Amino acid sequence: MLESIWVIPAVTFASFWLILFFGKRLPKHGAEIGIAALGIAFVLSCVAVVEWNARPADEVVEAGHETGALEEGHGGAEVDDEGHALGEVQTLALESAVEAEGGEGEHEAEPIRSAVERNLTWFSFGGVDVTVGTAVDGLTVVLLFTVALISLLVHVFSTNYMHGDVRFTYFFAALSLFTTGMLLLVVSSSLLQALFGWELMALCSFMLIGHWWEKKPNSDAAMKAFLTTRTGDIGLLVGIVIMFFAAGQTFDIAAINEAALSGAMAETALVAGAAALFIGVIGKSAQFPLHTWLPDAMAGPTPVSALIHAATMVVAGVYLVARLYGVFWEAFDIGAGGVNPIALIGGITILIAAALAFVQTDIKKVLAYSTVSQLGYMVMALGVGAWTAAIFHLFTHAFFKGLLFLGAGSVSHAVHSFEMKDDMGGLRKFMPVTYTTFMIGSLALAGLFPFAGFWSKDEILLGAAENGYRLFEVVGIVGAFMTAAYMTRCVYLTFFGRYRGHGHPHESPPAITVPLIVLAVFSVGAGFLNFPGFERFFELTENRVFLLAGVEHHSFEVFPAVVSSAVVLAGLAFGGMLFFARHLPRGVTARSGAARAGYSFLVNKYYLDHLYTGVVIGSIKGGIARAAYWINQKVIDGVVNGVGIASKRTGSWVYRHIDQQVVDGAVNGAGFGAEGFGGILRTIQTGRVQQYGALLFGASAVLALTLVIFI
Amino acid sequence: MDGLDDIALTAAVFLPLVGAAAMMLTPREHDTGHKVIALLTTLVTLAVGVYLLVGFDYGRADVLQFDVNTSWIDVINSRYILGVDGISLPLLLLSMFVCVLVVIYSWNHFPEPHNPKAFLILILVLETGMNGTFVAQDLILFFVFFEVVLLPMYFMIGVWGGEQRQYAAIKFFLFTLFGSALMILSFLALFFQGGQTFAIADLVAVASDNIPRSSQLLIFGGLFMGFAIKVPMFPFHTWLPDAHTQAPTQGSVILAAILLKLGTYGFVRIAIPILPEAAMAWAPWIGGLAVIGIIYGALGCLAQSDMKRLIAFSSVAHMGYVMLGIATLTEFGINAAVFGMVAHGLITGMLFFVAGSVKDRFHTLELSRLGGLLLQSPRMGWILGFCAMASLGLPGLAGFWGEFPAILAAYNPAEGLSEVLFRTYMVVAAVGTVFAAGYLLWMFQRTAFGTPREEFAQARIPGMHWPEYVAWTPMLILIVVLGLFPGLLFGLTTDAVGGAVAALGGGS
Amino acid sequence: MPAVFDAPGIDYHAFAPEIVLVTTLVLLLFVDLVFEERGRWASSTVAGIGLLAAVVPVLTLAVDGADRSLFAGAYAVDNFALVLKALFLVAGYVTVLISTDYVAEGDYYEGEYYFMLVSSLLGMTVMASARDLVSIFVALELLSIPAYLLAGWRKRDLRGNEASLKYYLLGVFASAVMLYGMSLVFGVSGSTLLSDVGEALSRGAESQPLITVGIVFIVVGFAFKVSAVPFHTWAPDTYQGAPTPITAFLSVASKAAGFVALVQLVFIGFLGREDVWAPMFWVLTALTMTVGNLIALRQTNVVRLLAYSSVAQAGFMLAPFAVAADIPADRGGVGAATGALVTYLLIYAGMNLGAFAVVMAVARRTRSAEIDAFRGLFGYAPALAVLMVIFVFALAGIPPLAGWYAKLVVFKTLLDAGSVAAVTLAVVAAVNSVIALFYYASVARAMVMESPADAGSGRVRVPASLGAALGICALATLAFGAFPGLIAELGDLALLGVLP
Amino acid sequence: MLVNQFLILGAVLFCIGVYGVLARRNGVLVLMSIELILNAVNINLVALGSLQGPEAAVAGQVFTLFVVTIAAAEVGVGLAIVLLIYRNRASVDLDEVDLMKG
Repeated sequence: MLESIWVIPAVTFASFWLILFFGKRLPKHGAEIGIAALGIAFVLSCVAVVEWNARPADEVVEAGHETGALEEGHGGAEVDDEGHALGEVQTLALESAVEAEGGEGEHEAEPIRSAVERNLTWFSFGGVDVTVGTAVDGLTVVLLFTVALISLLVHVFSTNYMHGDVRFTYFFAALSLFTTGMLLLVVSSSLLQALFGWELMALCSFMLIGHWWEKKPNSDAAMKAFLTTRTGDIGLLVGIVIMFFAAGQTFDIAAINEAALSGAMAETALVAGAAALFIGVIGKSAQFPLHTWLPDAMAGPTPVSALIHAATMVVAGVYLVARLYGVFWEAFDIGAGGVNPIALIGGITILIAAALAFVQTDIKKVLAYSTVSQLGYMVMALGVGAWTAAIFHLFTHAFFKGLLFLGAGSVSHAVHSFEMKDDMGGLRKFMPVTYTTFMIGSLALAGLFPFAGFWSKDEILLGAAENGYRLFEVVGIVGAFMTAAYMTRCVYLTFFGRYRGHGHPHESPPAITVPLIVLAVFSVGAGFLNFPGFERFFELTENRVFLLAGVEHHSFEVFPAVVSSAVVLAGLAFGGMLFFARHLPRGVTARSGAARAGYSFLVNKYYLDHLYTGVVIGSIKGGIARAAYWINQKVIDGVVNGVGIASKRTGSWVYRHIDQQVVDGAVNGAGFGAEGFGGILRTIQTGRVQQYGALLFGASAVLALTLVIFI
Repeated sequence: MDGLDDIALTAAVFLPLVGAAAMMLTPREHDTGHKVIALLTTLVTLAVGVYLLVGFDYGRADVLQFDVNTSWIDVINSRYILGVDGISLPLLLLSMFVCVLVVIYSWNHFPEPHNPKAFLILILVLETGMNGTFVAQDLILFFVFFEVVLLPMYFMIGVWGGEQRQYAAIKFFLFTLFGSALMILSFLALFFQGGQTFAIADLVAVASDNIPRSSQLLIFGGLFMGFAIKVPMFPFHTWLPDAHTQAPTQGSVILAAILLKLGTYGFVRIAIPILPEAAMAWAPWIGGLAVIGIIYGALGCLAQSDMKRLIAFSSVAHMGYVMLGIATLTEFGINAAVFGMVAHGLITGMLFFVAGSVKDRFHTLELSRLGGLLLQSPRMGWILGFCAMASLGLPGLAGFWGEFPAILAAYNPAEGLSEVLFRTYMVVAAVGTVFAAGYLLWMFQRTAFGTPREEFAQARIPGMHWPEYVAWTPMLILIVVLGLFPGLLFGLTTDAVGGAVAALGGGS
Repeated sequence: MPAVFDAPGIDYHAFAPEIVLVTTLVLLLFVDLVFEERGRWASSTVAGIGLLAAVVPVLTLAVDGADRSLFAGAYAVDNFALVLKALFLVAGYVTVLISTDYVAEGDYYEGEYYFMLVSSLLGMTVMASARDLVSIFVALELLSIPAYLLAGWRKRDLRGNEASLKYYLLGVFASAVMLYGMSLVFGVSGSTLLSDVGEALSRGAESQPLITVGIVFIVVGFAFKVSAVPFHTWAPDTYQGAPTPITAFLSVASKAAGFVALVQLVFIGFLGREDVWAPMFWVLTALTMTVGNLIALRQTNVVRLLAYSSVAQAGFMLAPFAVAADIPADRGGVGAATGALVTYLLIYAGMNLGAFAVVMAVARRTRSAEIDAFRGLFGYAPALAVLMVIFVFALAGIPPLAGWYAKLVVFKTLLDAGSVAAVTLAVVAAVNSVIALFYYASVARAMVMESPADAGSGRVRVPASLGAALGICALATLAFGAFPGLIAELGDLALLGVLP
Repeated sequence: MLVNQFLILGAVLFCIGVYGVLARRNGVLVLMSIELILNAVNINLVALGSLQGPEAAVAGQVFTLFVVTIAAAEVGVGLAIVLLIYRNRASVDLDEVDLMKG
């Protein structure tokens, strides 16, 4: 399976065409094809995971930069089969080698599984063979699993959610293609090929966000998404080009990582390339300041949002950084600690996005900003060298964010709106399943023990702390606090209080609830994959690159975990206080434990309450967040849109004044000039024969004279 | 099959004329008769092209094949030399291919004043000119074919065009003629300084050694004018939007798909191999104009209110990428350029086809009046979207391979060219891709998305007719196929380009 | 000392073409005399046959190939002479063809018409062989005087009179000036034989002013004939006023005769003195092309437009003279220039006659030569329109129509010389060829892209002879365009024979 | 020495003739002025011819004869044309003959 991993994207791609051509004629209008395809893809990915898990560690990598000694060890490992035994042998051999070099004592060689590569020449051009192929390692299989699962559930969900839509069939085709894009990106062994998946997703996001294109706002949102990410792609293109040459004319990702780590790349090229690539990441993963397209992307159908946010599109950026970690590690010297662009961007994103999530009234917008903020976590994690943590968070986040979006979908399915303030409230009575699952998702997102989010977030904070990024640890903690708070608000507005909408909301049918339940299970369980002592996830994803780079993996520690949990609880309490406590007279306390906690907290420390409400709330809820939002909409978004408008204006100006008048004018002018001159010359032709004669003789006389004089 | 090989190219070039002659003898009334003759002629010509494709020895793509070499004008030692190599073959086929489709499309799309006879005859004459240009291996012969296309296109625009047709037609004519006047001067200068021969191969061999650098620069300047106007490069582009906008659909398609390529082909086939030194000296300027063209064309697009004019300006931008690739003087760059030519031919050709059909249905191309095409003619709408995506260089479609490799090549141009400068060009070009996305999607949104304007809300818009299906499907398929398997084309060009670049003393 | 008179031996074969022409003249007189009115049809036929008959000896002489020289070199029959004679005769024949119906339908004297035409042609054929100041002068007058009369053939038409008068006065004035120049040159060299003149002039450093003035005046005399700016002023008016066939005749044959004379005078007589004529021709060339083209831009009458276009074309034909001296001998020297000129003349004859033929055909219906009269021609007479398109774009020099090759050889000559002056001239010529396109295209535009001025447009009836003329011209234009080799050979052959 | 005087005479005649051609309005007088130019030519031919020795002298005189003869023919034609003009517009004023211009 690992060798022929290409089958997985192939399946979904096939389903795209099948749906496109035959979908309409089928009883379920093509949905069945999509689901079947994704089902197959999911099963295959599971197989892949299992196989990878079963794969013996056949390669020995000595952590740290000196790769000289390990090369022959590595070479030896290839021929031999029985990985573990060999691993130890190598270890011994290497320790001696290490001692010989001295100094690098603290790293020890580790046996790991080598990636399964399969390449064939795509085309050769300018004397370079461009290969196309697949490379499978832990990272790949994890993502395959996640993407396939989420996408499958989204498909199932959509069968009901999109039922009766004008372009139902077409919607499923697009979903399949979207998934294909992500899968292709994940399995690619070469950057060029990855670019295909990358842009394929851009295309599909355009199609899906603009799914209801009859309304201009939707198509605007679609264009905004496409253009913003495309802007990032400037960086990506340039970055790929630079990498191509810096790594000796190859697009192969492994080769590029090697080149970067072995110091074969020129420093400038490396930094420039990495920076350029990271711009691409900023665009795709909606990092500050190119994040503004993501909330607008909510114009698309909810399942699409779920897919985009949970499993595809936005995580592509994070994946790219993880994939090319060698490059970024070297370029930004991540090992050194302190501050670096990636961590910085990530950090900023966490905070601004979280702040923005406070003031949204559209439930999807809240989730959208929370996604941005969570992506911030992942990017920051990569920035602080917590590679495993980043991937782990990507993994867990996929489940609970998918869950939350589908939950939101389920809610809107019931109330036909996304407005929490106007059309929701008190829904937990009407839709228990949705309510429960949504709660689980929220808590997971907030990172409360023992939900999945807790483990991954904790690992990130830990990594930041251990690798000398204290600042970002703090950022992370603050972020955690805010997350907890705004999620509480969201949950409250949706499910508590009295129902403010119209009609009678009802629980959604199984097609919708089942996916919710599945995801809920994962949101609870996924975290235990890195349970202290039993770190399957780490072992699974451990790969050559970050070992070479000497990335540290830090396993669970109690104290930070307690701290962060405390912060989260504080956040929840704070949120509860804001939203539940206010309804004290109507006796919320009776209904909600969380509220009771918050309430008692309030009663006991009333003056604090005054302080909070007056200052903290006022500032956060009222001031800072709104300010942030204002800045976001007016300044950053304004810039993004402004660029569009500006360039359009420039266009028309240049066209009207330069092109039509100067450039073209010159040409036409010459024409008229010639004619005018002709007109003047015509006056020679007076029609008087003797003037002709005079001209004749005069001319000859002049000619004769000049020549006589000058010769 | 030696005999056949010898006449193959001659047939490829002159069969259309035979068809045209046949049509001249057919009385004007027999519309279908004319259509059939034209179609058969183009098909037979294409068959010859296929024969060439099959018989072509891909191992030796860098040498001329099917070559013919007989005396023509002994007095000036200009000979009738034809031949195809990896660079000309794809373009030759493109030209044959597009002509067939154009004839098919014409089946029920004759612009006013109808007169299929004259219209189709012009197309056939055009085909002769275009095919000839791509296979001519003698400067004078090249020049003749290069010019043969002018008259038919002049009349096609001037007779079957839009309101401004006469202005557009004469503008096109004068611009190109100006360029070719200087071009022929350069050809003659090459003749005298390059050893009294017009044969391109011989000139490639001797010219660069015999000709002093100073006059090389001048001669290249002349060639540059000739080709750059045809491409067209900024600032010689102003004939293009008028010509495209005013020309009938078929005219625009041929213009975009093939005529523009004559210029770029001229650079690759003649200017650079014969005068490598001068090319080196000129390359920075060419590259500069190319990237200016990319941005400038994009800005021009954003300013347009007319769909067709927008597409026309997009050609300026896209040819900018082609020229940038050429300007790098590297194998990467020139391969990219050739691919770019073909890709742009297919994609922009398609865009013009669609624009034409839209005009047929709505009798306007004003973006402000269009909208909701997806509702009224979904298939056409999606095809338009597809072409827009292809045109903005979406990976997996042909356009990408004209764009990305050009950017790639600009990162390290041939030795002797300033890396800093070209890397700047690279970034600008990369920015251009966003602009491209911008105007194309904007155009697509305006025309296809939303709901129809009230003036057309009730109008019954006919779906696509069979000629449209027949004419478009092959192009669409080719766009995808080339996008997924660029090797098909790169495999042809890469050796030939290698040969051409070798003249530069090794590029990349 | 008394010179002993010994009768020169006459080579009748060499004279055959002229003899045939003279016979034709006599026949014409006879025909006109014998069957007055009934002979209307006859005279044109006689003239036509006579001209074709005169081609035969030209061919035999060509086959024979030897250069012949009579009267101590005053009269030479070499390839140059033969090619040109052939050109004159064929051009004359085409003129007869296009005249036939035109003259027959107007109530003009026919016998005299053809008589004049043929005698003018006789003058031209003589001119082709004249290598002596006197014979050149005689030939010039012989071809001019009938032309003056032909120009005013439409006696009652004021424009006709005016055309004739202007042509006559200026022509005579110009030839008077030329004669004065000849007298000076003769004075310096003491011989009328061009070859002697050549030696004498290249020797005679003293009396430089006389030589200069002499050369200038002589060149002016013929610059007038070829309507080079600023001696072109008569051409438009005369062309417009004269009967269209005569206009065609003047613009092709008579112009060619002028160039023939120039070739002989400049390349034999003044060979040593390029310091005088090279700059002069440079100026004339540049002026002629540019002014001709620019004024042509503003014309609304097709005949007048063609008149100016022929002025501009003359500029191209003058170009070889401007640079002939710079062409290295190993590349043919002045021979190359001659070749280019002859090639141009041959091609130009075909396309220009054709253009005028179409004008006549159209005028038969519209009774006008204004451009507006041509509007929508493609609508009701597609064949004529296509032919006109072919001719005008051939004149513009668009491949694959013959004109391109004519332009090419001129460019080639210019770059062959390679001097700065030459290259500059080449660029000027290039720009001019673009300007020229504009007005040529305007004719095509009117015919093809615009709708007829008057709605009811019946077909145009093209009489047989006119059709034949059109056919010949079109064939030549297309064939020479596709296979310029044919014409190029001739042009290349047409070198001045070695002189005793 | 002697020759120069003939030359000058010729030149003078030539100039007078040219003046006449350009200045006189009457067609007939213009024709006569042209005759003057031709006579200037004749004088030159004869004088310069004799200067260059007997051969040239003969040649010059022969040339002169040709000029004289042809001049006669020219004038004949010229008068015919002027007459024609007179018939049609009852005037021989050349300035009135300007239907065609530009």
